[in-house]
Formats: sequence, structure tokens, C-alpha cells
Amino acid sequence: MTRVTVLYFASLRDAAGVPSETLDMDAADLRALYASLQMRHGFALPAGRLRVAVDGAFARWEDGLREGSEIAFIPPVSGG
Amino acid sequence: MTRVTVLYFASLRDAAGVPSETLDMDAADLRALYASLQMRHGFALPAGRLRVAVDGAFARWEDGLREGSEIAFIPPVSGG
Amino acid sequence: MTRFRLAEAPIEIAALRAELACEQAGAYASFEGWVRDHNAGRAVRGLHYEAYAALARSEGERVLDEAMAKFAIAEARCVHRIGELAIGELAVWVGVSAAHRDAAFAACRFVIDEVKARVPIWKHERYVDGDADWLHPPPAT
Amino acid sequence: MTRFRLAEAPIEIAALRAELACEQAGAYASFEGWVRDHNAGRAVRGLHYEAYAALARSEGERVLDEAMAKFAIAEARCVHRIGELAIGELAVWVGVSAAHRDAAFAACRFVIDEVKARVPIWKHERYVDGDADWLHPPPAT
Repeated sequence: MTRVTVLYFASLRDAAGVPSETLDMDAADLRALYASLQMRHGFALPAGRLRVAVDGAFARWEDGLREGSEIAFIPPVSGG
Repeated sequence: MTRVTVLYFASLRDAAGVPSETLDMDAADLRALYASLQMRHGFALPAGRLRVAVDGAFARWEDGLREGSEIAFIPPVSGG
Repeated sequence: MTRFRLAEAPIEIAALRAELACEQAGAYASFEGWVRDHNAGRAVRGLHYEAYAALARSEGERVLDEAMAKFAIAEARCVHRIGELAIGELAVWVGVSAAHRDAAFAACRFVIDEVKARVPIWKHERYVDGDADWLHPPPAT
Repeated sequence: MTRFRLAEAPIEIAALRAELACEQAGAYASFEGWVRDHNAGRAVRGLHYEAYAALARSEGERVLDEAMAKFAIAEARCVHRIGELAIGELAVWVGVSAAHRDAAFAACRFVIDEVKARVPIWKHERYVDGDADWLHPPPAT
């Protein structure tokens, strides 16, 4: 089990009902982590439409979970 | 003979030494008028690099001279 | 140097523009995104922008760094509002100074396009009909 | 409607920009030409702009009319300074508002290109070496 903090923004936060949560997870990589959280919170957006960031920098879906890291799932942006 | 007022701008005014002059001319068209004034004032710019305007609107070099009209020779512009 | 900023209060254009002035710069191009009263055919009553602030700042700065490297420009800045905005308010501002206008226009366009595509900021619109939505547009084709 | 103007005093950008605001406009592009301290490799000490004012106003207005017809824009303005200008001063300003940024950028670029090519305004530069010249550039190729 790896303890991570997950940040939710925009529609993901609305669906999760919280802006962040700290969880003990045993997902193989960030893609598996999203799949499991998507099931838990009913996220409508597939991983293919998201980007993922770890500790404030964009990361790869196949990166593993690091103990104590802060993970953000980035839905399609709409600034400007 | 047709009486016209000719306006000079930028380098043409520097060469003519006056911003405008009223002249009685018998030029067949505006092109011939420029040729004769070019000779008189030593304008460096050939007609091919100028545009010509009559009474505040662009005109054609082959237009004839109208009594009392105001003719401007427009050297290449450099606004902006 | 921070060329990209998030702002929680109205953007002061004159001060930003002054940061771009230099005696070698003959051209200045700027872009502003204003809050419209409609979007995709729906009447908009109000909106707010949310950012993942840490990543938005670093990714925005990266966009500006890329513009400085890619184009023959003197300086560039971008500021994006976050929080609640009214109709007509300035949501995003981009300014670029350069010796010549080709580079100023191209860099200004690059910055707004990349900021809109890459920087983690989200728009939440409230509609006159009472509905509300986060905008998660499909990737540009 | 006069969308094109000649100005003998410094251009007040904020007031001009306000003329372009409307609730349907989500994009605003602007361009400014600033007096540079050098041109074509020569150090510039000062300059002035002269216009054939009557024709400059009508031809400038024609450029703005063409922009309004050619692009999906809400409004457009252009102001050109005449008289004596200092290094760094604003010589020409263009502003365009539109629903979307493609049209705003394209129209802004069109206006400055056409104004520079067609409107009877001439720049006189005084150089640091004591020389001075009217600029009569060859046609763009």
C-alpha cells in the first residue's frame, strides 16, 4: 500500500465531492489509480481525456505511485 | 491652359521648397503634369513610384487636368 | 523572471504594457479574452475560473519561455484571472513587444493558443436558464 | 462612424479600447507601433510624421470598412499620430474586438498592413549622426 494525496479539480472535484483526499492504495501505476478512483467516484471523463501530474509536474500514466506524493488528475482545460 | 493647385508632401515638398503652388499648365494628363514639374523641381522619384490624387481622392495618371482642381503627388508612404 | 501570472483581482493592463517597453521594440501586439454573455448558443449569467495554481504557474511560465526562444521578440507577458468574473471582464491578457510586427503577432498568437491548450485552468459557466457547467472541451483538431 | 483617426496629441488607449467593448465580443487583439531608437542600422534621435490629412482620413476609413466587411469582427479602430514624436512613443494603434480570436488577430493584422501600405502618412527621421531623411520605402515584395 502506498499513501498518496489526490487533488481533484473542476468536474472531478464536483463528482468526488472533495477537493482532495489522502488514500492508501496499491495501484500498479497512475493509470490503475485513476481507474480505481473513477469507479469509486463515478468520474465521467475517461483517462484518455485527462493528463496526470505528480508533485506539481506533469507525469506519465505508467509511472508508479510514490509514497507521500501529491497526484492531480487534470481534466481538459478551458482557460482563456 | 488649366489652372491647378499642386500639393507636395515629404521629400517632394523639400525638393519643391513649397508645400503647394498654383500653376497654369497645358499638360495633357496628370502624368505629363508630373513630368513637367519633375523637370522644374528636380524630383528624384519617378512617377512609377508615386500615386496621384485629385481633390482628395486617388486618381489615374491618364486623367486630364480639371480647372481649379487640387492635385497631390503621393510619394511612397511610411506610416506605422 | 515571472512572465506568466495568475490574478485574483482585475488585471491592470497599463502597468503590464509598461513592462514590455524598450527602446529597441518597434512593435507591440496584445490579446485579451473577455467574458462573453453567451457561449455555444447559451446565455451566460456569470462564470468563474479555477486553476491548479502551482502547475498553472509553472506551465504558463514554460509557454512564455518557449515564446521567447521561438520568436524574435523583446519581451512577453501573460496574466490569467481566477475566481469570479462578470460579463465583459478581462479573463486573460497577453502582451508581446518585438523589433518587428511579424514576430510580435506570431508570438502573441502562440502564447494565447498554448495557454488555452495546456495551462490547468478551468472555466465554470452559470447559464441564464439556471444550469451550470464546467467546460472540458475536446482537443482542438 | 469614424473608425480611423489622426491624432496630434498622445493616443489614449484606454478610451479607444472602451469603444470596442460589447457583450458579444470574447476576443480583442491590438497592435501598437512604437518609435524605435534605430532603423535600418542607423541610430534615430527623433522623428515626425506628416499626413495628407484629408486623403489619409478617407483612405484610413476605407481600410477599416474593408476590415469590417472581410472579417467576422464586432468593431475596429485605428489611430495614427502625426507631428513630432519621441523615442518610445506610440505612433500607431489598432484595436479589434470579435467573438473569436481568429478573426480578431486576422483583422488587426490586415488593418496595420493596409494602413502602412496605403494611407498617405510619411515618416521623417533625424539621425544621431546629424543626417535626416524622409522614408519612402519600395513596395513590399
